[in-house]
Amino acid sequence: MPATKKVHVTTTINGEEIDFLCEPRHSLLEVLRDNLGLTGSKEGCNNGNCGACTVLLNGRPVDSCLVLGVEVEGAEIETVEGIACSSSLHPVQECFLEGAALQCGICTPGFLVAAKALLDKDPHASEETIRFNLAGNLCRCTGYDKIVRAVQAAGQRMSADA
Amino acid sequence: MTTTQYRVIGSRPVRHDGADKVTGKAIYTADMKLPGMLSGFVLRSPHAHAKILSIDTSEAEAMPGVHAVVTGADFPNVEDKIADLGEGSVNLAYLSTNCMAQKKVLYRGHAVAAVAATDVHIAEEAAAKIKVEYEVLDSVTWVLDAMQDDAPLLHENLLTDSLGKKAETPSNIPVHMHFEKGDVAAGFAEADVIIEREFKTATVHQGYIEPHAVVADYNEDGRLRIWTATQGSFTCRQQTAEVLQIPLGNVLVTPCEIGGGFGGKITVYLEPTAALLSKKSGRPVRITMTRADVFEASGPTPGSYMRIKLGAKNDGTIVAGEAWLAYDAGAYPGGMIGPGCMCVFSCYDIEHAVVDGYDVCLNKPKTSAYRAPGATQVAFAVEQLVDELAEKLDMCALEIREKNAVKEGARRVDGPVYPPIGLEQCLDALKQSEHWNTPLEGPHRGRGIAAGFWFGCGLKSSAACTVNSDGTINLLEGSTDIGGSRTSIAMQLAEVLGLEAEDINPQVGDTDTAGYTDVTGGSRVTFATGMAAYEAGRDLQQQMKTLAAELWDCSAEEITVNEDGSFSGNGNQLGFKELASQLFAAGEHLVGRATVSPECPTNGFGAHIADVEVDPETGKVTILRYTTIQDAGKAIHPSYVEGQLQGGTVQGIGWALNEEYFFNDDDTMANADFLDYRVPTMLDVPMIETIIVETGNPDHPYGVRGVGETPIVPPPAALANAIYNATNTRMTELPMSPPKLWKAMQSDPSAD
Amino acid sequence: MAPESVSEVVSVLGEHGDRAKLLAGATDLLVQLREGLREADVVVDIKKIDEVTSYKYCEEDGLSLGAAVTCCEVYEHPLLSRLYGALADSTQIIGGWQIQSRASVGGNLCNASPAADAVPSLIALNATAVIAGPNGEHTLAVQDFCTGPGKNALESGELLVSIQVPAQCDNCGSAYERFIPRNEMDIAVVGVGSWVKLAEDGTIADARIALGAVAATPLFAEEASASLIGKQPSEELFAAAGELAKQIATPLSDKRGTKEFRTHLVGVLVKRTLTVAVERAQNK
Amino acid sequence: MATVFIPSQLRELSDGIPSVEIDAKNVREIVNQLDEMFPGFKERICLDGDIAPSLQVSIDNIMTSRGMIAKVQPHSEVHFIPAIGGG
Repeated sequence: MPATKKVHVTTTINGEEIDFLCEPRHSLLEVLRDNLGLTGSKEGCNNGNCGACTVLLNGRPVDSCLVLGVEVEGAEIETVEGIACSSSLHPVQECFLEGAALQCGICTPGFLVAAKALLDKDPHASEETIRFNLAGNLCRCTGYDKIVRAVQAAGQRMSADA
Repeated sequence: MTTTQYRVIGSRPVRHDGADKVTGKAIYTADMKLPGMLSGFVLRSPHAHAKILSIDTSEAEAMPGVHAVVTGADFPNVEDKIADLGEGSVNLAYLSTNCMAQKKVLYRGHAVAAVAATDVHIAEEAAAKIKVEYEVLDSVTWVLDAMQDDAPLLHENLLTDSLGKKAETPSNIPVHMHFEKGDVAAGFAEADVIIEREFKTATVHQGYIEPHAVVADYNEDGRLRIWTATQGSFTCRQQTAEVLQIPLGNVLVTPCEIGGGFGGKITVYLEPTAALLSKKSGRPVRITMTRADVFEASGPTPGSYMRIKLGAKNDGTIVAGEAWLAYDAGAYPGGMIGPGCMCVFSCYDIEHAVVDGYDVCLNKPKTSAYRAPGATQVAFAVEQLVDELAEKLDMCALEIREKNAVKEGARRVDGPVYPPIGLEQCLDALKQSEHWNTPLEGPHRGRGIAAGFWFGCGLKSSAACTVNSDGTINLLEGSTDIGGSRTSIAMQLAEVLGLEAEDINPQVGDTDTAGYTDVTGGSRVTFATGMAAYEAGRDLQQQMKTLAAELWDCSAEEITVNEDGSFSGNGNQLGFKELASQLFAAGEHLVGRATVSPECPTNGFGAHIADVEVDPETGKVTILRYTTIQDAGKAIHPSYVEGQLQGGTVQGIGWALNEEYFFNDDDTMANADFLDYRVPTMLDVPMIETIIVETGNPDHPYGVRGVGETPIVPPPAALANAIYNATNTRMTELPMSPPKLWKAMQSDPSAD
Repeated sequence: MAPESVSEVVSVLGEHGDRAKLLAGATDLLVQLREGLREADVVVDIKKIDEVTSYKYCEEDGLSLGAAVTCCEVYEHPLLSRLYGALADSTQIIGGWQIQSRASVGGNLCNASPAADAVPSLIALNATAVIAGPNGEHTLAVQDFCTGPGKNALESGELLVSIQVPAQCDNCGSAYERFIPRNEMDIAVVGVGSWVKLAEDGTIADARIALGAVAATPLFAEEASASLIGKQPSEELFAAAGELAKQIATPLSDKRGTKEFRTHLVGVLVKRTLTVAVERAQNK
Repeated sequence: MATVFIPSQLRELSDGIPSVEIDAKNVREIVNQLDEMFPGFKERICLDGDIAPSLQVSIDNIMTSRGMIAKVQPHSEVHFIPAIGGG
């Protein structure tokens, strides 16, 4: 896409109202990482096949590399940086750490965002449900075993805390 | 078997870098931002093989926002010099022209020019304006074709080397290897059953989720600073300095957090280019590869052709083996044929064996290591032949392996004799496992087993630990941490000092601050850098003994370091922290340090069990259950050992079932994305059960063996054996993807 | 730009012609723009237009599905997924969850990939495309909408507004299945959508079978569909329909499968989808 | 005496002999003696006066990177094998 004039966008990211200017061709992922310094969302493929850039857009998980920055006017966005509540980690983060569900950590932010979205909807998600819903997130280090277990453990912790 | 009780080793603390990695704070290379930083974009060859007739960069250079353009002409001329990279060596002329093509492009994706601009989109647009005139040449991507006399030659002056003897006419075969043990003809004459088969495996990629990335800042004073995703900062420094022909000391490499490597992030691809763009523009430059670049222009691991023959006596003894192996080197010499040859018969004690191996150049990206490089291909072949022998001899697949498994004293085909090793113990654990003892029932289902081996190397590592005034420790080491190694190293230091893992604050240093440390690869980090941390702890204890002697008014010899890390002498006893605090208060501050270079392979053996169900109508394989058994020597952090076993296994499963480089008719890659290069998703695999065998390695203070690589070796073979048991169809080609398995089932009259 | 009415879009399209591309979920378009497969000067976000982003269902007219309604919205809707089983099957497997949050059924259709997962289902369900353009609105059967790989019947200045899917009676059932090498995140090697309507005696009163990824466009398998009418459902009957369907398949060999394998899969999937469609019709 | 195995590709120099006993305290002495016994041996395995980087010396389970200066014990077993790394 050719460069054109920058567009002013107002949006809410992790509960905070944010303004930014971006070119129409810039993806939300580029805006988050380059304009806003939110580098927790990672670029693994830039075409929606790996899930490392997963963020929540109006509550739904999306690949932020396949969203244009200009599309999020008025939207609510949640990124990995917004998962922890002030000083304490979210159960899904705790369970990833306790369960050794990450190795290199590059896919972890995407998994955490998608897993949290799933558990918010269904804290008792079965192994099959977890595997189906998180199949859009690739991990090359762990073989997924410990990720599935960590998501299950986090679901239990969330329902116990609730 | 180690029986020592440890406090920290064997426990499962939360990793030290964990919080950063679950909150998005951890800084990977692509997250780096320096003031004034430009973005780079690399223009790559659209052809698999072509002469570069001319490059015109003028239009790109004139574009607003463009600050620098480089081509091969900007790279210094490096001779055919061999640089030793610690693990393996490299010809600098090849390394340099792989970073940036000079006269020819040898594969689609080969870099031909690069642009630095204020924005990556501008850099990309500018790159599109660079005019490169090519003369397209015939190309070749299948290893046997590339070996033909009339094959298109990649390197005009390449002469086959047969251990120091050069061939007279050029070819695409840089190396021929040959190993021989016993008398193979006599061995086969002795055999009652002989099986010979051909096997093929496709080119596969490590598939790390983080694309290669680098930030380079070439200062006006000639000092080059690099932040990068590398498995070895010192190796990266050396390669970069050599390619650019500048002194090592002028280069500082800071390893950022790294998003996977598996052997693919040892060779430099972008660093010299980014450095030259930075030098030309006077600004820091960041380059990240696209996913397509990663597939097309980094280093996948070899595809192969193998012809292997095994002979056994009626009692099941395998008496003779013969292997003829040809592995892709990719565009430049130096593939994985050496370890392929050395691993082909590594699990079995075969009296008479011969191996011939060929490294073969062809128009694919230069291959590089991938987890146990070269071993998975041969295991796919040999482990199936062992099953076939068992079937012919009416033996169980486990029984024939138990009978022939290598043990201490067995001689490898390349000569050396094994020290104490753990294959028998792994097979025993397999035999005792719940999985093996649970019958598999149902139609179209089958179970397969396979063994695997990887050497595991030692190499050089350094560690330094600074004691804080409260007795906690800052540990500085040089192993880039890809999978939690900071913690497994820190745990070994904590163990020796009588501290908790949390008392150690481990940090991966850069090349200016850390002592020389070889790559994070070869299954060596927990073993060798862990050993360095252990020795640094011992060094600290020695210093503390000397100082405590003054404090306690006795001689250092009178002071004992107890098993819990406390010090006692002359009626005094203090824990490590207490003594350290007192010493600090007394004006002493302590730094323990150690460098080690263990030279013994750690010999990692494993055995896997796979249960599959095959859809007879489509050839699709579903893995019902999978167990990975491996000798870890001693598991420092069991969760991360399990993680290595599970991760390696799933990569092996991907290699087995779906992963392959698919080439168009013009020899360009047709599937350079994660959509059609099919790594396993979460939905494609079951839980991976693990059994950690701990035989103890006499060459390590805690008995550690390297574990990272072996788990990728058995899966293709275990799955092939399982598929055979489910369908009666022998799969001799990887991947065993649905179209291939379906076709094989059609053409195999004995199939169900 | 993000216009707020269909007529506004039509005028933008009139102004920029082929250099304007419409964006709904962006999951195909952005990839194609990046890879240089499509080019655009203007990208028009149509998600601010009510007509395009909403859907309604009534028992008489069936489903009117705005072109930008996402996959998630379809399969998460209990009534829609019960009534339009094939469409629910399709929308649940287009990409992963992240893609389904954005990708729309209309986008899947307009992208006109021969392997599009939603299109065989729409053809099987006998859906119609509602198209707006400079000369007003008109309709076109979905089976005639795709004209070649990446090409559709939209004329310059036209856009797809919605898709009309006929009402489903209690004795109707439909299913979509594709074959892929993995279990998710793949493009169909072959995809088949089947729809059946059962008579009171359990015989098949009407049927529609559609095939994906075996020709330049998704295909309606007319002869195979007709062969089922008036017959009692059985494995043999379905297998025979599969054989007929194979006759119209003209697949290519590529990275996703060979011609031979794809042709074979048509038979397998016709049989499997008919089995599920009939089960669904029986159990409604 | 150390037992030194002749790589199979160099047995053309040793008349097929697979191994020899050599009295030596390091690899340099072994290589020099082998070169005397089998002229041309050194040229085949050395580069710029040291063991070629594509090779390493295995001495009793040690794969040494010390090349010519690596120590050899009286009953050591010595092999010249390809250098390997890992992933």
